[in-house]
Amino acid sequence: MKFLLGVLITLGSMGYVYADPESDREAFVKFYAERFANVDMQDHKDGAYALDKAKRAQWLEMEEFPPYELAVDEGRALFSVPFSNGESYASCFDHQGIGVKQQFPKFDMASNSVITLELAVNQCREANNEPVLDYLGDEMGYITAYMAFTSRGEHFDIQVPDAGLAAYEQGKQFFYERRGKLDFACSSCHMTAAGNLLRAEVLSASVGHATHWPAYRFKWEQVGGLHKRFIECNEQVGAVGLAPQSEAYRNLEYFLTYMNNGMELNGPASRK
Amino acid sequence: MNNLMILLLLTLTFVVSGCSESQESGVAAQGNEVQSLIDQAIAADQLAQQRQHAWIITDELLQDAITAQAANDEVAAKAAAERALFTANAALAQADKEQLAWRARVPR
Amino acid sequence: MESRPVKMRGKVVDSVAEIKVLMKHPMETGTRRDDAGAVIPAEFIEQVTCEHNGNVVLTAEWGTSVSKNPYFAFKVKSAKSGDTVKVGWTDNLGNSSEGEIVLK
Amino acid sequence: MQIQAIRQPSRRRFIQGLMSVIALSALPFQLLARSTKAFQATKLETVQAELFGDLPIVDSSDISLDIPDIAENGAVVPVSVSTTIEGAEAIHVVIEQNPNPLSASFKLTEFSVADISMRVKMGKSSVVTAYIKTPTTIYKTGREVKVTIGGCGG
Repeated sequence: MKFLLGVLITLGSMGYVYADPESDREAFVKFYAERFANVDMQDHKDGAYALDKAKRAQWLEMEEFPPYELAVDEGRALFSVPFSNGESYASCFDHQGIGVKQQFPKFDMASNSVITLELAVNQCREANNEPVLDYLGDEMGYITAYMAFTSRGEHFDIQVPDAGLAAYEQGKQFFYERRGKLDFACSSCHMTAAGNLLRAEVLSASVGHATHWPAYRFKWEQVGGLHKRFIECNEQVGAVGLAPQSEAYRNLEYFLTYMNNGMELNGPASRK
Repeated sequence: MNNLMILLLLTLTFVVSGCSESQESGVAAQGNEVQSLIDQAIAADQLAQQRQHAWIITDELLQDAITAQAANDEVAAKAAAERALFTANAALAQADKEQLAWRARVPR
Repeated sequence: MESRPVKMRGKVVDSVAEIKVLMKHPMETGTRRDDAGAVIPAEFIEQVTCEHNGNVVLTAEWGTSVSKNPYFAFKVKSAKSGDTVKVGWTDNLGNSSEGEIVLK
Repeated sequence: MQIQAIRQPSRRRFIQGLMSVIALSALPFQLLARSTKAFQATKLETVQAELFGDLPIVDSSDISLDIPDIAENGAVVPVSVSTTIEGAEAIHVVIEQNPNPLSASFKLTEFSVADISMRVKMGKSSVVTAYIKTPTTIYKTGREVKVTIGGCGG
């Protein structure tokens, strides 16, 4: 038995060539198409609210006048305030930063790393020698909420150039690796157990996990980014959360958003 | 593979030292044994953090060990330090296992 | 004190105005503690006054269990487009704010 | 000696009582109108006594109380109350297991429709009751709302 295991491992690690992202995504989407045959793929952009009628009704009640609207208004105001050098966010992004969230995260050849919207916002500030914003703070939430709001209706079309394959692969590994005392991977809850109940939580499908950030979660009582959610998920399985915008989380967001290619953006969103 | 060995060895020592109270002489001997357990646990936990596989419980147990040690409650400090080392090594074993195990979960 | 907007939306259906309001307010109960463990003092809206074309049509008194950034919806009779609806609040610290819309 | 000691504190209490009456009357009248005691009450019976005196309280099916069975999040529970009962002059929302059960009171006029919506905080699972006040009778309807701890715990 031991010998067989040894052969398998050597064969596996030697012969493994990176599966190309597109075939990964097709298999990923197929999994959810089969698991939720009666749910339209685009509906997964509403997460658990696409899977549970009672929760959806309560969520629609919130959407009557969602609390994230206050964040979008603050963001719209902050977005247009010029930096001390006269420049503004508009000068750092395509189309003056309006309707561009679907371009992120993107792989940056120069720095050989994944650039998320939050990172791009702080890089823009640094380029105009303004102090960077706290990734878990309100202001970053307001700005990205406004930028997400202007991108509603767009669709993800994330690219993975050859140089970006390693980052994509690391994100993929993080998604499928078990971690923490509870020994769960993202896929344990959001694939294997997707649609089931975990206490009062309906486990949502990862095919809609990147579309609606930042999100106003009632638990946080503020708008928070995807990495704040990564930290919380990790901690819930007993793993130590990583820093927001750390390389591991940026690669995870890169993989996850690629898996959401074609999905419609509907951020910012309200969640529980 | 060797981490699994440490794990096995550790559980053994954990059991053995638990039931046969060794007649070590003097509190000092016990004191630095606790300190070495704490140092080992910290080292293993830092390694787990570098591999992004650290567990929250290890930090909590380390805090317990250090506070117990400060209150020179050697027995409690030793128990907490041993458990911290155990969970830190379990996290490392998890990281080793997952190095390959994750591929099997990727849908084809 | 930073601006605390009162966002409002309204539409007239069969001469009844359906008004929706979202107010920016922390609504602290006075029993919560901040990360450093210090008690966050109570700060919550106590009184809300709703006016239609200048006369009071509804008043509300709120306790500490109204959610943060309160949402509130009410309806006013015999309304038509062009009317104004104003909603104002005062809190236990004496702060206040208000919002106003013209019905379409 | 013993009696002397007892009389001493009662005089101090009398003076304190005097002081508080003076302080209270200094408050602007409008603030007094707020039924503070009802909002500070910790027991349902006190809330009812403060708000309704001894008016009869009866169940009614003419009140629509729209609130979820399981709250997504105890911090933001959507609740809507509407009624067709004649003579409705006030709507009160009471969350019985909250530290202070009385959550909100709405004083209606002949220009307002007896139909309000809001979002309330619930400390734990509880019966939520809507009371409709009319000059002679109080009508009520209530529902059990479950509040769960978020996340997967563990």
